[in-house]
Amino acid sequence: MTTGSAQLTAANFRSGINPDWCPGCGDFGVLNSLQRACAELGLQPHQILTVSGIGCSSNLPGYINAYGAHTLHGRSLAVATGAKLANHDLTDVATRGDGDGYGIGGNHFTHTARRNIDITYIVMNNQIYGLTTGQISPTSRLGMKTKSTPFGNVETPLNPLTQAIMNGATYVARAYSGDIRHTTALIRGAIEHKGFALVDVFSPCVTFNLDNSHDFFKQRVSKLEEQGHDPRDWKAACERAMEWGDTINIGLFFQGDDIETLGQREPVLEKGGPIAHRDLAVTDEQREKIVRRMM
Amino acid sequence: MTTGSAQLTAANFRSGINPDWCPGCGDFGVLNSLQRACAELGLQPHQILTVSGIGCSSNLPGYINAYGAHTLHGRSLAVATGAKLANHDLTDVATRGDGDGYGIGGNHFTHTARRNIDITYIVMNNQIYGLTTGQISPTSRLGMKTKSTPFGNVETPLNPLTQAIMNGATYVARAYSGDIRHTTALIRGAIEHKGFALVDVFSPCVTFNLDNSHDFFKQRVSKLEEQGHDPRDWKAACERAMEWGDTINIGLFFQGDDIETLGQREPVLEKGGPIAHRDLAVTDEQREKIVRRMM
Amino acid sequence: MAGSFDFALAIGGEAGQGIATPGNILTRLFIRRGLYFNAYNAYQSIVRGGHIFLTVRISDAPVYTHGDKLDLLLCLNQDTMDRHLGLMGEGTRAIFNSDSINPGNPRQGVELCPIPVGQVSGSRNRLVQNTIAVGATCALLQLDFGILQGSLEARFARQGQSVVDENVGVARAGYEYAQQNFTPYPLALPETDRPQAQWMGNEAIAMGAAAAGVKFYAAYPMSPSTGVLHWMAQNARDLGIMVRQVEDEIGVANMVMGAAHAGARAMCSTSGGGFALMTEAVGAASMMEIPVVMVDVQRAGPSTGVPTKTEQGDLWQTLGASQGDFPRLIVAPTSALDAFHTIPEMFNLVDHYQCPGLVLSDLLISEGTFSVDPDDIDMSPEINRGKIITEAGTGNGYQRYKDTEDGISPRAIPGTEGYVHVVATDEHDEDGGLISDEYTNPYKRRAMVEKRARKLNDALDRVPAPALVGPADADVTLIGWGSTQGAIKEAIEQLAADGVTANHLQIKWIVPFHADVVTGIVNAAKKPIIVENNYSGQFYRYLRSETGLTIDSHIRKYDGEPFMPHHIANGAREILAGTADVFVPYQEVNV
Amino acid sequence: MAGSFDFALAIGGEAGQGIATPGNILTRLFIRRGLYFNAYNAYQSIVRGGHIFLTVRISDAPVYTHGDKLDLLLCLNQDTMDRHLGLMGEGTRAIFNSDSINPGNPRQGVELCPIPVGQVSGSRNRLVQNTIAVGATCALLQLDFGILQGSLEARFARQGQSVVDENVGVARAGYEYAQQNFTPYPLALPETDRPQAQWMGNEAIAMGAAAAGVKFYAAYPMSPSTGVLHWMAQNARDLGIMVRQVEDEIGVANMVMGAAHAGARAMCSTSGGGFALMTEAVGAASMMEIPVVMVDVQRAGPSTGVPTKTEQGDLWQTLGASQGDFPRLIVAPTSALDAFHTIPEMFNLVDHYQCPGLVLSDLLISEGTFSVDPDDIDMSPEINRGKIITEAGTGNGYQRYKDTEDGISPRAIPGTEGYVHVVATDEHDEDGGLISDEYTNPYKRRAMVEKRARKLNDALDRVPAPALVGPADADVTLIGWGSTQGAIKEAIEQLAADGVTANHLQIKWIVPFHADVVTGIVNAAKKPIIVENNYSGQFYRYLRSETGLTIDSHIRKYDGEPFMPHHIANGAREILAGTADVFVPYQEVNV
Ligand SMILES: Cc1ncc(C[n+]2csc(CCOP(=O)(O)OP(=O)(O)O)c2C)c(N)n1
Ligand SMILES: Cc1ncc(C[n+]2csc(CCOP(=O)(O)OP(=O)(O)O)c2C)c(N)n1
Ligand code: SF4
Ligand code: SF4
Ligand SMILES: [Mg+2]
Ligand SMILES: [Mg+2]
Repeated sequence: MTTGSAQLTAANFRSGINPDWCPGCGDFGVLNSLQRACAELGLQPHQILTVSGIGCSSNLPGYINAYGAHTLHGRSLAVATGAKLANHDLTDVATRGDGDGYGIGGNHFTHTARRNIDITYIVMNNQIYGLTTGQISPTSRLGMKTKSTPFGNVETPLNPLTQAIMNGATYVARAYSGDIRHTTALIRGAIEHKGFALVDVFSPCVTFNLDNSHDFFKQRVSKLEEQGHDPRDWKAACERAMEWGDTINIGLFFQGDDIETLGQREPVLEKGGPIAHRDLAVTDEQREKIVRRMM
Repeated sequence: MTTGSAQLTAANFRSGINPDWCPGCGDFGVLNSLQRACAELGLQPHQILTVSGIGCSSNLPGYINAYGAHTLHGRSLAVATGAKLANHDLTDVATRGDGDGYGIGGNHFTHTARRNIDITYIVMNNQIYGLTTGQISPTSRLGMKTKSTPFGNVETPLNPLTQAIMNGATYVARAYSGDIRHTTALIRGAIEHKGFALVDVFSPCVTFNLDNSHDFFKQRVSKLEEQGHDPRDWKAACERAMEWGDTINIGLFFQGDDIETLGQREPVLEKGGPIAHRDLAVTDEQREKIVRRMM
Repeated sequence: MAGSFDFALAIGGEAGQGIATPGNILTRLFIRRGLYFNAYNAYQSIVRGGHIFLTVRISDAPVYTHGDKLDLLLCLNQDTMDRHLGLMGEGTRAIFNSDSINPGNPRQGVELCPIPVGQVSGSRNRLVQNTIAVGATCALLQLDFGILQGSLEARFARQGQSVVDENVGVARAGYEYAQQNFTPYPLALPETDRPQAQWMGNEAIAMGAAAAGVKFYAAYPMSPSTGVLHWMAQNARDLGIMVRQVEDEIGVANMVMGAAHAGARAMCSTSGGGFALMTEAVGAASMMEIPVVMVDVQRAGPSTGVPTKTEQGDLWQTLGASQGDFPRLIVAPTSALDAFHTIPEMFNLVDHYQCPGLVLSDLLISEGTFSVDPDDIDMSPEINRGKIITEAGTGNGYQRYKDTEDGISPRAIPGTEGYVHVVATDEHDEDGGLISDEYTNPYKRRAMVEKRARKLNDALDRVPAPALVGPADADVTLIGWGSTQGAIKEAIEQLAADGVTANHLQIKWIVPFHADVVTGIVNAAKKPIIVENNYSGQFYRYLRSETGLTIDSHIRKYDGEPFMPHHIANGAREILAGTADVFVPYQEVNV
Repeated sequence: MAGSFDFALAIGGEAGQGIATPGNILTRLFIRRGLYFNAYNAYQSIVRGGHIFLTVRISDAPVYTHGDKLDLLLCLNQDTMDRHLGLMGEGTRAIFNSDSINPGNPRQGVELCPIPVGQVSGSRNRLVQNTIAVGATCALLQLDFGILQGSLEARFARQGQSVVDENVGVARAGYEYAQQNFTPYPLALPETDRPQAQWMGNEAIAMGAAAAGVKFYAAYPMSPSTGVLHWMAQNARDLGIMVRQVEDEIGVANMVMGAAHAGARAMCSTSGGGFALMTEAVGAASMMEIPVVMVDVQRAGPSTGVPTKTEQGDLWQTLGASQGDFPRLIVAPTSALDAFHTIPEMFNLVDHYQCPGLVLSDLLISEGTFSVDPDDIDMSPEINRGKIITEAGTGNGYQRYKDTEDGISPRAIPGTEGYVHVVATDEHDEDGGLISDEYTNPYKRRAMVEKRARKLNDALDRVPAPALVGPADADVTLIGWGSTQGAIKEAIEQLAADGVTANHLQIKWIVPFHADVVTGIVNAAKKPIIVENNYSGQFYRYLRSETGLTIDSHIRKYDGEPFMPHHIANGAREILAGTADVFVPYQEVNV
């Protein structure tokens, strides 16, 4: 993944723009971790494409020195898939929020996971709709009071990790953005992993979700790496992902190896390089074959 | 669920219209089973609302003597949810195909399941897009040759059962439409169950899916009920749902009890009967309260 | 403006500085005094920082826009001072915290009102400047302090006596400092004998729905429509309304269709991008003949666009929503109060015609805050559910899609004994049976297309024709649609002061459209000018498609900000002078 | 029709009876002989049963429609006989299996050709009647049996000699039985020296895309557009095209946008309901300035409608796709061959203008089968990718959305060293930075709206103006758009035979629209009549919105079936006679 160019530092991955997130927003930690992971992997900015939807978190592509696409709410995985298939040399990172990714974008999540396409999927999960100033998200806890649920949420939150595992994602991790070193390692692992990699990051919204604050997580998160969890065991992974109480697990829950990616299975990518850069002309021979079948 | 009216037979649930499915289509068995289940439960036609999307299978509401809505491709769960919340006295059965339900309708599946709304969800899973004359569906096997994959499908199929379990469905079953008695029992159980109930039915498309034929299933299906499976054990349920080979399990994989339905959690439904039949007028007292807050 | 008092103040600062609170304290105080107001909040899609600029215009007569000029500027940060001071004119004041804000050079006649907040309040809390500013404002308006004190007590009562005391104390300090150091305005704040209420446009829409008997409301949050969801959620239990936040707008629209099919009056609201996702359901509702109301609160597009800015850019999206030809109704209310009344009207129409009704609001209406006369809040409008069957019967020969003379077929609600039937998005026969799947029959197909279309034959009789307001022989005729009503009205007053007579045609009903009435008015007009808050003249293009009228003069705006009355008056003057055909005003205030 | 030979045969039966095979054997045989044909298949959204009716019209000169009349009816079931025999006229023949079909009473001059299939073939297989019928058809057309034998050998070769022998034997039996028992047609099947090829419209579209250099194609199956996906999937490997069937149309459109952004020429196709789901992406592509081509193959709507029937009902859906104002191109090809040529043209335009291009096909074009001259299949059209940057550079001062004079900003492809940037659906500044989230700036906003709109300023120069065909002073001017081209052309020939002169204006480019040219032509016309295959006059309403023209005479059809030439000729006659303003022909054949 490295080129001949000079090794860059995390600072080289800062864009000129200052994030307009609220002071203390968890998303700063995610941005920081992603920048570090890119630097550690020896990537160059032009080799990376970040694709986001719409939301506070989805503003991330504007803040990292890399190609970026700030697309429609809920659609970043579809756009990222198209881009990755058109140019599989790109390091393709979809970055977005929980509403964007698990709410409106849920169907793309399911199907992108089962295709096991080589995309890193970072979801800044603050269990709230931040940009729209505080309504429940699909990961908001039961009973949570928000502007759209002033008397408490009555819908059971979904569990993105068990979903991802069952959908066929081959790298499923959870991080807490307050722990940048750990988050960096998980993101780095996700980018290195060949296949669809989810990193769900607790990234507290300090303005609209006072239930799931930095303090809340700091007191609870516990690293799977320190618990001897085997990420090859999907059942254990699901069990650990379901634990939610005084201890909330973070780390690499599941990793499936030796599962072909969509790119590897797709014969059109076998040779000829990225399709985006192939010669557009139809050869006489190709034309001949087509027309013959029509006669 | 019974009324004072006379007990009906399955034949009473036939509409005047002859199904235009291909002879041998698996959907006949599903229709038949649903009609029987309704009769066994002592339901009256007007108490039932079947809601479908678009597809061969989705033509079902036209063939059963019950209220029916043949809605948009992929949207039947959303329509069914609206109808159920507007009139929770209705027996609400969403009936559709695998493309409709797990492909384009996948996001509604995820979110309807986690809400645990009291809907019976019957998916006629023929692992193909029938009505559009044979393209892969999200449940088509790897390598399957169809009109859209003439060289073989390269996308891993999804597993609706493990998905449903992880999404929060509280009744998850699989049937084979060639076994009407068994299918009837599972559908009956689903209607009786309070909460979101999936019955995924292998319902062979005899015209476009020659891989997964009646013979294919007849040789392989094995009933969980005969294997001592405990449907309260979600891990075992997932394991049994993942088995796919010489033996393919059918039956009730998972049932979660004592989980409140959306209707039970939603205070607006606590009293006053179906909202569709409530008085529309705003009382002076209600108006007073609203206007006071504005001053 | 017929009032004797016309005063505008603005509060500027950044997101997170709590601008809403002083704004709210002041507007409450004004309406209790029986004053009218119109407030527009210019803000950004960012939760902290950026620039927020709340303009509140007050009068003792109804006010239709936030106006053209400011009398008082409350600067909560340096940025506000830098952006806006230069636009303040003779006789105005600017209040600011001199501890942290540097005034720069005001124009002649602007009185700077620096308050050393730290010293005056004895506090380092950065929010006290807001309360100080409120106190100072009241002093400048020669308002008795006791009135402000009463307001503060009411507002902070829930937070305990010490909070009340602190706020009253700080406000008093600001009040007294201003009395001692600054010149009060020459006109004191008047009072009328009718206390007003206040609402935001989105609340008016939600209340209109509640009044119409909506029992099912669903939404996916999207600015600037989310306020409807918030009101609904807040009031759901009291009013027995089922309110749902759904996974996406497709789910929203289809859920609403399901609820409507099951017999509830059902509504949803969104903005343009969400509406794009709902369009397939618009066609489905029309084909299945299910009455639903969908509100599109327009914001500046295209695509995600400028989520916190206004535009009238979705007209063609509603006209072109979904494939094929089918009946739909479209209305663009002209104010918050009009929106409140329009929702029940629309429900009666969609229940009558059994088709979808689309309501075009925009950020200007929906997120504006306005005074409203409590007597205008009629929560018991006429309700007419059309041909609906909910009583058990034999249903002998019942056909859901009976090909009746007026195209309207009695609608049995699922659950009703004796009327079992199927509704379908496929073409169907009178029974609801699918003709495309059973056999394909061009005669039945044609009959069903005509049946559905025929339903709207008499629709024009059921919606009021737009009327020309003002002298018939005016120099110019200003034609607007939807939310531009207030700005055009005031522009006409400004033109009159200038000796230019103008009359006014405001269009509200888009479908059905009173083409003949409009054609008559335009043909009689000396100089028709179309005013719209978009780039391409979406209304003009629609008007022309319905009437063939060619109109050469246009005033358009598409920079995200709404029209101020003088933009339109200037445009009319330039067009009359022959210096412009399409006039696009420059937005003077970098809000 | 300038040809000396004009013959139409139809094969009718039910789904599952294998009608496609005899149809295909015959059309292959015709094109090898250098004949032209045009085939329309009337079918239903049902996999077995129902009624399928394939009409094949053959000539030694190009044929533009499936025509008005039948010379030969091949009945594969009783239903076909019952539906169609009554419409057969003097000099025609009807072939049927007398073992199972009862002819009823034909009109005077119709020769019934009953074949006792069981006895003739010596087989009970229900499919042999198809082959017998093909043999009999060749006999009636006085075709040498050897030619049919050659065709059958080629077709069944892959299935082994015994299958070949069986088919040849059965066909011969039918051939000989017909020779002995029925009267051959007076005109023998002609032959030209240029063998033709054949394609369906969807294949023409797919091939146009391949020729344009499309390297990414995605779709979700939807009739009548699915044929494009099938062709693409079949040819993906040979041509190095990435073809994906996606989970839904939203995914399709966004994937295509992603691939286009990454530098590939990318396309998708769908029908109206799928397009409704794609509309949000249309606005996004325009805002991000990503070139994509989306094909909407129209079918009879609204909503699910009649999936296997045709209509020109989605024009306003494309005009109103997505919220806000933004540049988009819209074209409606007039035939399969035209569609083939249009796709590469559209790609050059969208690459040039960096915006979405929408192509309106319909079932008539897309699922029709047509002969095509192999020489017309130019797979090497000009390719112009516009201002695109793919070479590494320093990118000094590079701005993705530079506010250039023509509005077009050089587009660097992700992966290119030195040009790192962000594209956004939010409003943005020249750098792609989000103005709405950083600070809200009405001047930048206005500038960007104008920059994007300005791109299309010279678009009219890049698409041909529509031209009037026929005598300038004709009695009537028939104006059509898109797929009605062939039917109008033939209607004009029929009118001429009647002494009515008509000229023809066919519109292909919708946006940009040559309003001045069209206005000139319409104003000069004696009796302009607009012909469209929909209920509400979608094109007329658009024409009027662009030109203000009022046209009183219309021929419309919305029963699911396409126009036959005589429908239009009849309409013109009635309109000229003053007996109709809006003429809606009756579909005589209950297909
Ligand atoms: C189609 C559509 N619907 C709704 C919106 C409005 N919207 C913008 S961001 C957002 C949700 C933000 O929540 P999340 O994705 O969790 O991101 P966060 O702001 O919390 O980081 C919504 C609903 C939109 N832009 N587009
Ligand atoms: C928005 C939209 N996209 C596509 C279609 C076309 N379509 C109709 S049925 C169908 C799939 C049918 O497959 P499935 O749901 O598995 O049902 P089956 O016919 O196999 O029973 C599709 C893609 C449609 N009607 N609407
Ligand atoms: S609102 Fe919440 S998610 Fe958005 S920037 Fe602020 S803290 Fe972060
Ligand atoms: S095509 Fe397949 S799914 Fe459809 S009716 Fe025939 S057998 Fe059943
Ligand atoms: Mg969030
Ligand atoms: Mg299927």
